[in-house]
Amino acid sequence: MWRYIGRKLGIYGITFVVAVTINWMIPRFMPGDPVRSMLSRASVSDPEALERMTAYYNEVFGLDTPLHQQYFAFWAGLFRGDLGVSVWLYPEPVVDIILRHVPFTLGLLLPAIILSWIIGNRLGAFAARSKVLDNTVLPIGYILTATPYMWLALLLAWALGVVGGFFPTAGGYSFALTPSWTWGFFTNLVSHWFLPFLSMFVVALGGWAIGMRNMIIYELEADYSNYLQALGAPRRLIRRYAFRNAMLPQITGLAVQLGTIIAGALLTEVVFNYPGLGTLILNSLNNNDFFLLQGIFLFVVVGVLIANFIIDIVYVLVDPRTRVRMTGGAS
Amino acid sequence: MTLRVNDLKVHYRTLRGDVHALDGVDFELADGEIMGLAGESGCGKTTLGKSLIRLDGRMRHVGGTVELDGEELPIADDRAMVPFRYHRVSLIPQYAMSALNPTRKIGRMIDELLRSRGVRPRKVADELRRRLELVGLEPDVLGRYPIELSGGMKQRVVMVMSTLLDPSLLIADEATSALDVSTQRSVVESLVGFRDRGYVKSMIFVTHDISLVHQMADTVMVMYAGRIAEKASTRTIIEAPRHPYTRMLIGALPEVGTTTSDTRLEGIPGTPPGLLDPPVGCRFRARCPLASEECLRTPPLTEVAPGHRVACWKTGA
Amino acid sequence: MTDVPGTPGTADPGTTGAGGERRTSETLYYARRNPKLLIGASIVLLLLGIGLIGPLFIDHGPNQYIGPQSTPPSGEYWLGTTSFGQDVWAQFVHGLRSTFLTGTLGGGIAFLIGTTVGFVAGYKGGIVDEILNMLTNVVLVLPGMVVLIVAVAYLDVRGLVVQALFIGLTSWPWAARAVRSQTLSLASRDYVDLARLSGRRTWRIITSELAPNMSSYLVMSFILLFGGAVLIAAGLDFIGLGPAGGVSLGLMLESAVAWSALQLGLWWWFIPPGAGITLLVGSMYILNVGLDEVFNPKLREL
Amino acid sequence: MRSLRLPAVLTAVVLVATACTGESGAGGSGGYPRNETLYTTGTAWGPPTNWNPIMEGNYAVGTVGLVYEPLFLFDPEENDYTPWLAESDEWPDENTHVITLREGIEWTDGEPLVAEDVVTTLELGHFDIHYSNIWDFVESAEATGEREVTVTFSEPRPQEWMNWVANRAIVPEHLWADKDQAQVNDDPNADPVGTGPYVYENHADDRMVWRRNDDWWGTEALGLEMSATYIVDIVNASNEVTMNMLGNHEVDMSNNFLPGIDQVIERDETITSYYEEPPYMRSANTAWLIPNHEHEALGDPEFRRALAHAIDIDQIISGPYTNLVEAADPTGLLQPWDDYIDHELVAEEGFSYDADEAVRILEDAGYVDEDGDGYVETPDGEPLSLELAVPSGWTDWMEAANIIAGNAEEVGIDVTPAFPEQDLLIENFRRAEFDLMINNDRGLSNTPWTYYDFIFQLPIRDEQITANYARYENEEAWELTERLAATPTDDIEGAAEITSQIQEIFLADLPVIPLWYNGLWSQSSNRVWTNWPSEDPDTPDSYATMWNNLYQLGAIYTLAEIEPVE
Amino acid sequence: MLELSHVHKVYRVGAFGGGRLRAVRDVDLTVEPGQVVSLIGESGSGKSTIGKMVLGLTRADEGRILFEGRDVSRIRGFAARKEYYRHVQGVFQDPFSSFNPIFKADRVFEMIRSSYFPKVSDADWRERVLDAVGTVRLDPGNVLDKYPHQLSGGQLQRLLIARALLLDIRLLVADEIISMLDASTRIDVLNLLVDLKERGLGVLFVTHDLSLGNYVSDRTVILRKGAVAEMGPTRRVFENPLHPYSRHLLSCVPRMDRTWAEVDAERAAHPPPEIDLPTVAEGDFSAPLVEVEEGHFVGIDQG
Repeated sequence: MWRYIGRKLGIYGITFVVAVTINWMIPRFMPGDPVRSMLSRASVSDPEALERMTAYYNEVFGLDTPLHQQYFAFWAGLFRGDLGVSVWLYPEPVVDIILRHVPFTLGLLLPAIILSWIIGNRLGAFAARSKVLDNTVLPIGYILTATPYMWLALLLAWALGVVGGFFPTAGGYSFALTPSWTWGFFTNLVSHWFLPFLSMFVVALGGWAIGMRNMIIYELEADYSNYLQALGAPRRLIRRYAFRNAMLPQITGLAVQLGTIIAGALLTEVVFNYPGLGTLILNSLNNNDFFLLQGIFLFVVVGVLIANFIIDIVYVLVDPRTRVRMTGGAS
Repeated sequence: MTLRVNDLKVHYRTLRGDVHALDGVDFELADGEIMGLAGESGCGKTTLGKSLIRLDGRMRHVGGTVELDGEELPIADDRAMVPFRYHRVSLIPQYAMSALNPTRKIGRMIDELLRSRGVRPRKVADELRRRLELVGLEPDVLGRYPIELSGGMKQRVVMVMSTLLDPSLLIADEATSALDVSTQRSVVESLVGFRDRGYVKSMIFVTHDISLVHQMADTVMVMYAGRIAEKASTRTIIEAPRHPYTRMLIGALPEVGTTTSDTRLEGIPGTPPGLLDPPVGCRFRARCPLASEECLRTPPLTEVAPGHRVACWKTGA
Repeated sequence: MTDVPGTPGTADPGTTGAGGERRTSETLYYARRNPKLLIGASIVLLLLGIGLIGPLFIDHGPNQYIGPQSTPPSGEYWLGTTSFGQDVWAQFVHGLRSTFLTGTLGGGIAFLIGTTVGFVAGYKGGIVDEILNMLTNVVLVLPGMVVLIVAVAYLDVRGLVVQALFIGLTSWPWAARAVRSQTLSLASRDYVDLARLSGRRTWRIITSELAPNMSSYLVMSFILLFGGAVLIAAGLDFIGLGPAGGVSLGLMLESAVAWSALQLGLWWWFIPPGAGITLLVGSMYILNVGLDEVFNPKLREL
Repeated sequence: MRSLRLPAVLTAVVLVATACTGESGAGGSGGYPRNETLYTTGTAWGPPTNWNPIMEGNYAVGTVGLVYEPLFLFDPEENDYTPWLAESDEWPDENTHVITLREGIEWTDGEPLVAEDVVTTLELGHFDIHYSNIWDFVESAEATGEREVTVTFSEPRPQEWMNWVANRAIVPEHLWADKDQAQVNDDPNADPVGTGPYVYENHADDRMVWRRNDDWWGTEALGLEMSATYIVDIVNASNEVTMNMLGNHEVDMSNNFLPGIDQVIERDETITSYYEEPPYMRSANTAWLIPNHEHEALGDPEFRRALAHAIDIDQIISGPYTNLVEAADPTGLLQPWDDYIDHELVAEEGFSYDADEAVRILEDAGYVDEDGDGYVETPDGEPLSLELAVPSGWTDWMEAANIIAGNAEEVGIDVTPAFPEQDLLIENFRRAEFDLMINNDRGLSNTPWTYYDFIFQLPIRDEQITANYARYENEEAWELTERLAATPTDDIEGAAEITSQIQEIFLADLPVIPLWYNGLWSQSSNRVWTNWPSEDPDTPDSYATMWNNLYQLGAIYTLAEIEPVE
Repeated sequence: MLELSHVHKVYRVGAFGGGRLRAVRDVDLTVEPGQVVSLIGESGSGKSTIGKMVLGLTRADEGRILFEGRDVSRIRGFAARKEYYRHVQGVFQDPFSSFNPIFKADRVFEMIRSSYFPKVSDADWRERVLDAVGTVRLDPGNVLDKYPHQLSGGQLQRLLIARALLLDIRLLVADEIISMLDASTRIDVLNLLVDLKERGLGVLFVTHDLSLGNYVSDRTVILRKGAVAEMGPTRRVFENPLHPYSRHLLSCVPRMDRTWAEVDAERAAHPPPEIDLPTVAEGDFSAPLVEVEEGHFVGIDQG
């Protein structure tokens, strides 16, 4: 068990190192002089800001020192929690800005992922019950997964927001409110959250439903299903077993799909101007704030790694097979 | 008489037409009888086993009847068969190693199965433990997952599980083929023990290994190309087989002790006919050294001696 | 479980040992009768045809102002015009073409990397496998879109090929995983050992023994990668990281949104690009299910 | 069905939550009352981070105008200065300006506004800040009375000086006098103390909220009462989000360029703009086509004239702009400066779209297509191909660039549109690394001098940071521009004489080519607030655009003139 | 000809290679030309691993495998390996898995040709193939130009033997080659091995079936948990099993001539003599053999 966790942590550690390295490499190995183009693109008018940024750059880039030293300097900055200062929102530190936006993205992502996963799985299992259901749920599921996140988001914003007027179409909460622990603020938050959530949820839902449908068909053909059928066990019991067993690969699927869903969240946020990381990415792009951009990148990577790790642990807890294999059981 | 099978015909649907997997099978199984069912691959022995408990999606009941304890089994009607399954007819599948739900503890799976079949698990709990001990398993296997057991242990769990409701008929389909020799022996002996203790009334033991049949079966039925070739008591089959196929089959078996330096055994030339469009007459004709004109007609399954039935024109010879 | 003689498909020796001519004809038999495959394939082919041939029948560039502004679909402008008077149909047709190109290129690159890594890892095993597997896991965990955004943001020139290249470089891992596990199971087949005993080199064993046996699987992987690449590209285009001055369905969507097509009710401007992507990718997925059912008897049962 | 129970429950929860929220969203629950709150957008391009009026370009829009106020406003319609913090002013001689402050003005911390405040504000210019250059011609500033400031000049530049007076906000001496350079330049001034009609209430990444200062001096002194208790200025989102919010009346006024808004204005009675029909908007600045005079052909006035004739500006206006903007006058001056335009001269020397004329000019000047590739070569026979750069992502300009390239192609000039990142473009044009570009860096102000300074400024440096990006060298024009700067602000006739001479040079040489007037984008919803400025004589005439520096041009009046809907 | 000495093979097992499984433990054995050696064991005895190691498909972790004096596990490089396969070939358990299902069965001949005899003319090659097919007693008309699924398991296995015969083969590793065949055909394939032996080939016959091993082989090696339990001339091993494991195995084999009960009774009546088995210390992975009678060895007791 510990060995397994250790090994997983090792892989994630390496991934983190790779991510940081990519982050470090991109500005260095892209054509052009990064410092000059970054600073000039940032159109920093304030000489003080320019100086601070140049100082920071010189420290993290240290382009006159040997590459390996530059690399370690980059890490050193990272461990101090120093991701630089935002160019766009000068003089705020990048970390502060990101932390302010993270709750919105998480608030969108977590429910969308978890609910779409649970409901998608149930839907998929439901679809596998009959040919008619299968032939309706399946194509719909495929169309849904094939829908570009932003397009669905646009259509929903248009239909339910602009035309229908049921939901607000932009922002994280009403412009009339200040965050507070009141019911009014909460419902307002929910009403702003709902459309972006819905569009992510719907697209992700299709994928899970399809995955579950395919898994469960394999499980229903498995030997234990046949055996139980031969012993006259009711469909219900067999289906329950198959569902549970088909859930397990879906947990791994969750880890694999994470990247795609995050991409979807970013696009969806942009459409709804939702104040999460996606909008922040777009803003940092538009303002050529590369510190911010790279900071967000690292944050997302760390988030994904943590999520993966949680999924791994959950998987171990849920699947007796891996658990047994890890505690070194018989056979 | 536990089981009476009359002219049973079961076809397999395939793209190119129906495969006549069982083409008129007639036999009876006495109370307490263990019948070995032997033959080459594709002879229909597994199909016969499945037909008696659950036809799979591609199988179609074409004709004939099956009676169990004097009651007709509605084998073509999947739903109507349900009450018979497990309670009256049970199965040890050839895939016993993977027959257990990998994510359920064994005890729980058994409980859930029992409950779904209308049996209160508590009522049979003691019996379950007793039988597990009988096959050499600690009762604590019930608290374990299948992956924690070895192949032989899983096999025995399935054996106990399948027979827990004392069925009249147990079908053991290649139940020991995947096991090592030593495990195979103890499993087979346990099966015989189950019959002796009355846990199962009668048993059909499907196998390709005639020497194994010899160790445990009371009678042997040899099938060839969807039909019965010969059925007799085990001793008769081993010592005085009448059908040329049976004879050649037994003759091709090397024994511990036979070596090439002593004798060179011979196989049976040729391959079994396809059953999509089976040949007329005796189906063994093409490979039979004794074949003649007469064999162009289908030989009936005739009783040449009490309890010894053969389908061959040449039995007299 | 199948190492017992006389067990599988007992009644019909013909269906055991799949292979050769009959398998091909059987596959065709099911293929011709699989509605998912047929519908999926015909939509994909139709779209491909439009993308390939369509532009030849349009004598103006997709971004040219050729007609009246903001007109709904008509006989002359099949999908209407944008608010500048560009022919939406012309944009759609050219966009489809470049969407296919992105998909093929991006999916193709990912496919090449993924299958190579998968084959080598699965076949070679040992330390090679460990390393490649770790590499795969690392890239798999990295959120591709975000990597792409960061990388593309630094690019001075944003072309379709570069975009496809980057997409390819980030989206291969799951394909590598899938191919690896397939290879692992195939590599234990005796004919692979036999090929080695026949003095075959590794790459020839991979290309002529392993790959042909999982061709259906490879085709399906490619389709999924294609779809993925199209969706990612559309996303990048949408947030303004698309190829500069190009035409693609994603860029169409971006410009429709930027020019308030939704608010102004110019549905003929924002529906076609989104629907085109959805239809293309969706029908590819459905085609994939069809293929799966054709190649995989277990799924046919239902 | 059991398996679908969960989704059903969740749907119900959301529906209930939504129902509670209701459509207004804001209702009750401690939010800003809708009918007392003005929602605006279109000014801020990023989260508010700073309220330091000295940090030009960084402070939250409204910091100057709503919180900090200038001495005078400039009224472009009347071409006149309106006393604001000042009560009156006087020019005893051309080198002395005496300004008297109003009585009874208080800073929001209760301190009175005094002459020292103005002096301190001016003296901050000794630090390295954006108006340090006034000390080039200001000699001294002294408090000659409690509310009297006397400024003396080393060199009279009244137009430039009044630009400062009518733009720069006064900061309180008692809080700012002790600040050092770093504090002045770097302090976000999170608790701004001003004199203005609004005070800081609150902010978040996507909004800036101002609250009315009920003790504002102007209520009494000017009879102006600010209508909205709160102003929520929403940080710019994308066009379609803004459009949606406007359509839903979630914002009352948008100062964005919204493509297709003309259709909305036509269709939706509750959405209005200044004009009822094209161009709907007033003009804010001129978009110029700027050629790089260091380029061989572009340095040739004839070639530029040909280019000017080749551009079919109507195509741009009716295309990407859907008639939301107007074609620029050949002089490029905005409508409020009509007095400074020599219309006779324009009628004679001005240019307009005429492709044939363009071809003729080209031919006469020796630009012909000898090699038959469809494009003209230089008189030396060198192939000629130009790149027209506009910032990436500025979609309207990108489309315009495409059109211009197409127009140029029709007369045989090879122009390729290019879309570099904005900052890259800036970096490049400062160093003369471009062929053609579109630029609108200068806008409406109190004097056309700002425009001519932009066009003719000399000398040419290695980097042209703020003016004369074209690198046009004409001593005579620059000298005239400097004379314009020295003309007293009330001598309009004298100024017009100078501008007429400038325009003669301009139209002959066309150092830059005026294209169209960018709109002073403003579209308002009449659902909650009404009486928005429009051409209708019954409505106010002030600007309904809250961009930086527009408060000082009178936009502040709009906030007092709008009325809540009953 | 083939000599294994102190060969070990350890696999990593478990979810992350945490455990160690000693699949082959200190195995010594030899195969001489014209000799069939049976390698008998239950599942997990390491018998197939030994076969694979001899064929160079798996590398031995310790010990040497000498073929005609050269160490197989030290063969490096593609050319050397190819040369090795000219003399040593294998046939595997599952005939259907040995043929690539999408190609015709005689492709296995073509592969030999393209690798080893690229210069041989078509006619000459056909001659050789027909010859080899004849040797394995197949009718060329029935088996050539067919897909694998069109042939029976017995035919396929014989084709594979024919394939090996095309080379200058000296040692054949027959890994469970008949366990998937029907009783009616397996004996014919088995007889072929005897034919090969008579041609002077060495055959390493891997099987789990004692009666089959007994039938064809000259020497028998009984493996248990990777180590040799008993080894000697076939007749001696079967008539006078010395290792308790061999005795147990033999008592469990289903026989036609007597039932298990009879076997047990017989054993009870004539208990075999106790043999002193070699022992090793805990943690010592060697597996010494003791020669009880000439050429007849017993190995360690593993419980």
